Amino acid sequence: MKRRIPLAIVFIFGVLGAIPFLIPHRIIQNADNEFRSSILRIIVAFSLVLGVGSIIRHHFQKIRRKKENWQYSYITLIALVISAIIGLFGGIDARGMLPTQFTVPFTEYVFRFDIQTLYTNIMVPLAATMFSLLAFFMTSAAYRAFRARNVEATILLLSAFVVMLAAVPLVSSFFPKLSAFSEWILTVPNTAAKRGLLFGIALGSMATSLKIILGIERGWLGGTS
Amino acid sequence: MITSILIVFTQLEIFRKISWKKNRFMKTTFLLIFLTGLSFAISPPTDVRAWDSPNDAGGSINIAWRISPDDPMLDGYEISRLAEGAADYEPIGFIGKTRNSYTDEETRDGVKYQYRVAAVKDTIMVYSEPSNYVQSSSQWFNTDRINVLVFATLFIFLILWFTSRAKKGMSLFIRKIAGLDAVEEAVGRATEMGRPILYIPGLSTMADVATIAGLNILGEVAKKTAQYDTKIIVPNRDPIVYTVAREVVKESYTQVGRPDAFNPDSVFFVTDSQFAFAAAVDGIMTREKPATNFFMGYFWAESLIIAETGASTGAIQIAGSDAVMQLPFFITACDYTLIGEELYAASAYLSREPLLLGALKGQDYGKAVIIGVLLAATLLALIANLPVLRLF
Amino acid sequence: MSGEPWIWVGAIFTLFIFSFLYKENPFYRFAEHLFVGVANGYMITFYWHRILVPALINPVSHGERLWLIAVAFVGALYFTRFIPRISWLVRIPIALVMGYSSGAYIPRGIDAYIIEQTRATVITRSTFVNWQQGLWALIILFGVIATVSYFFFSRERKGIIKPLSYIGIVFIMLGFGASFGYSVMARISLFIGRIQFLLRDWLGLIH
Amino acid sequence: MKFFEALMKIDRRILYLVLAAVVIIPFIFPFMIHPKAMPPVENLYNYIDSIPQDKALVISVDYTPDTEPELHPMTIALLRHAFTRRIKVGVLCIGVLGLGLAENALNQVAGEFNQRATSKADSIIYGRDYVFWGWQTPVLTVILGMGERISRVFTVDYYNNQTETLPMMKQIKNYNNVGILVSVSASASPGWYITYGQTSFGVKVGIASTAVQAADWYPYLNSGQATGMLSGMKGGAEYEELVQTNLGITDRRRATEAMASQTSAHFAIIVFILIGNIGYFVLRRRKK
Repeated sequence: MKRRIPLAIVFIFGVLGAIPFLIPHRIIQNADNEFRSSILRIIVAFSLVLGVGSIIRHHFQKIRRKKENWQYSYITLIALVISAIIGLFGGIDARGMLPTQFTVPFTEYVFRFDIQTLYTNIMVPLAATMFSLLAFFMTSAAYRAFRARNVEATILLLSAFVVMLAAVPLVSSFFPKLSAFSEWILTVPNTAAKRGLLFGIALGSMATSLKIILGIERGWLGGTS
Repeated sequence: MITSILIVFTQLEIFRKISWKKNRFMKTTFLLIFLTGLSFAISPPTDVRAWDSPNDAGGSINIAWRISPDDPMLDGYEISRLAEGAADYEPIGFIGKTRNSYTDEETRDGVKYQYRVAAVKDTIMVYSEPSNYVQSSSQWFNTDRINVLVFATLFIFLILWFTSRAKKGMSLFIRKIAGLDAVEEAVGRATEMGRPILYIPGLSTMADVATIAGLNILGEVAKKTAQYDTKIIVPNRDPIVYTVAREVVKESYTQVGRPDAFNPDSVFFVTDSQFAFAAAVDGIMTREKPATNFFMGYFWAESLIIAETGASTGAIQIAGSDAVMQLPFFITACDYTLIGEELYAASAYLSREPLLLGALKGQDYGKAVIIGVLLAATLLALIANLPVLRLF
Repeated sequence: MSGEPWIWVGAIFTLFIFSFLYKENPFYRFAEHLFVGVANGYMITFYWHRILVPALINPVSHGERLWLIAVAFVGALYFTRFIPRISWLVRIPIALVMGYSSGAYIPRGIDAYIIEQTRATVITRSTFVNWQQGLWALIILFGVIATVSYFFFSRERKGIIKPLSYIGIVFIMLGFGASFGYSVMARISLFIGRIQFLLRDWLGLIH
Repeated sequence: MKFFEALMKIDRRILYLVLAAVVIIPFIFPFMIHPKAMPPVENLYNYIDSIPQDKALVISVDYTPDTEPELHPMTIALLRHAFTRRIKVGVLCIGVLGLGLAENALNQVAGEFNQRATSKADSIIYGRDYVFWGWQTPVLTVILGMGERISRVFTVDYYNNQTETLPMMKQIKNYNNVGILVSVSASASPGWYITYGQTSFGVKVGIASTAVQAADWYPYLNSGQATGMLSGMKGGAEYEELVQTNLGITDRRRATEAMASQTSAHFAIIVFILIGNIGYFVLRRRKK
């Protein structure tokens, strides 16, 4: 029973998902639209519970079991609660019940802490800087790891050189031939290779979707028990 | 057409001679004649026809006509509609010149409509003959998408056919994957040098096909390390993948008859943060100095850090991933790389698991179909010049 | 030098993350954990204000579409994930969403990835509008067939498949080289963006 | 041979300092580079330029702060182009973490135009010239829903106004009123718009992608499913160049500004790869 019901649901809704593309009739289209805009949207909204819930549980367990760096879990939980309160009650454009700004006494500076300010001044710098580290890792990997160790890697590095040089605006304005060659590599061999890979990936993901609907692939069942 | 231009030209000449101030009445009457004269010059669009828009949910009718011979002079065309039982035509749309079709999307299904198109120049409108009667309706099957239905049924058949054969235990041939010889040789090297092997089953979750493939290959590698009594280190980023990985390694050790040699601490959970995990793995690589590193599964940008440190410690590195974005780094930083589907094929080849074998064979034949269609369509198009593209 | 305190907060966090380059340290860990907290708080805000309120709470509170309550009940089954005894119930909403998404993907995936891409690779006489266009189209057709044959596992690599798959790997390497060359620019520009923030918005050295 | 040994053993942190220096120096001695637009960038520019008055440009802001430096200048350039040409603009986000960036971009560009505006006619007014629909989920509901009726997917916009009541929405009902939908993305969202939006409703899709993914979108350019593409910061700089030369917009161009550092950083990376490989081959030959 614990397996048969989910597998039946996944099959029924799998068929319901595919039909509207082939049947344009108004009845089917209206039903599909209604399903998507109300039922699917609400259920997916609740799925946030899974995401946020598992993060909260993960950090709680880390604190309870005093795993390594458990003190930092407090920061995540406190930050989550505070930003959720500011967002939920302060409102998206700071028009909610909770006041999200105050003027510093003796000055006319207004200190705002609404959700958009938190986003722009905490999330953007942290996330952007986290990813900008990659420039450094790229630099040291270029020096220590990127070797023409076999024929394939050699072809890859040669093609990369041409595209890398042409990606530099200074070079492409002095050597239009080079940027034309780089554009050729991108529009002809690269298109052929990526299209060939695309066929493989598309067939693979379709086979996986098919196996899920037909109940052959049951990994997603086991993973949640 | 030429006669109308001559008429217009002579009228202009006369008009110019009468100076405006002297005789206002004469001028205005002449202007009127002049303008109506123009209307004779415009001929209306012809052959107006209308039909229910195909493959739709109803409520729309297509109208087409042959543009008026005086088209370059026109401002455009106005389309008007006469509903069944309505008093008169009501204008429903205006469209620029040179255009010869329009779609009326506000029709009610089951009501008969008739259309006519007017050539418009400033205030002059010349109507065409009315079109045929037409009703809009919605269709139960979209005939444009038959090709999708054909390929879908074919593909479903292929997958089901091969999966059922695999389940019945019939042997499905898969060629040996070149990368797997490299695995054999790499484990042997680590044993000779008496140094550990590092195996990372990707950073993704159990729902990811690449993680499942990574764990299958981990099972095989663990069997070899059990036989040669080589130390194996398996750091994980996902708690669930960690528990499954430990079971896989334990199972491999017992299968080879060496359950006592299995050290539970060899498989461990590090952290779920992407870069902290990479930093921790770097620490292990520099401390333990493994002779061979395996990266089998799905990776993100942190693959750069891991592969780079591994290369600098001089270890042999074998990677396998379907993360297309990270493959270029693996290819240049590792000794051997399983590209995309080779990872799935390797895990199917090693595990002989019917589910993986069936799907892989089905996809292989899907590829054969695509290549076949490509070649056939191109040959037909080039040699017999058939309008092949309408098939797609 | 910027007087806005929030710009200082952003700059300090930027330096915290850059400290990871020296070695993994408490500042980096603090910044990373803070980010996970604020990001989830931000998501909760929008899921509530822009989805649950307009799609569920407003209609139901006005007494319309009361069947939405049943839908909300199915959605609430996600909570059972954390209640051991009945945690299998979470499979029902997952099955619904996963089933519908898989079903919606298959026909459209076939249309967009298989049929459209095949149509674009087929060569007709009109492709030879000029010799260059025709030649490139021929190379693309040949390259696609070679790449696909590299990933063909049902036959030993003998006969025609052997040379074909070798040429296939050459195409694949050219393709990966192109991606690799471009990705260097991508990673660098992320770092340049942060330098622009530090030098202009924070220190005001450049304008 | 000592030299080669030392050459191969440069510490990682020295390389980091070299990269930092190589990026910062061009900011102290800035030299402006005007990149020539490549065909995919020009195609997108020309297509957007030709959008008729009764159609809108839709920008899907599908990136997160992670790739803000690379993609944000593109959103800004697209908005400047549309507002100068008085093309109606609709902005939405597939991912919730893109909302803040979309709002910052709209406030910035609308502010630039309204500062210069003299009358109500040539200023940028919310609801008339542009609408910020905000975010909805899941992807299927958004992309397929916009084919039927946009105001049914986004019943309320980002600022909680009823979408139906906004003047622009009387004219922009669904994809039939969309000239082109440009997905500014660091993920696979352009592919979703092609797979779901284009197959079912035939909407034109333009791509503005990070350089990491740009090469993977070329098959869609070749097949005509994508109508032009901006790739990476260089693509952004090229579009800024077109916007400035054709429309005379002279506001700050973040992407072009970075081209100098981009140039020097690329040379540094190429030199490192060369050194690495030379050292590798010398040592390998000596080992044989």
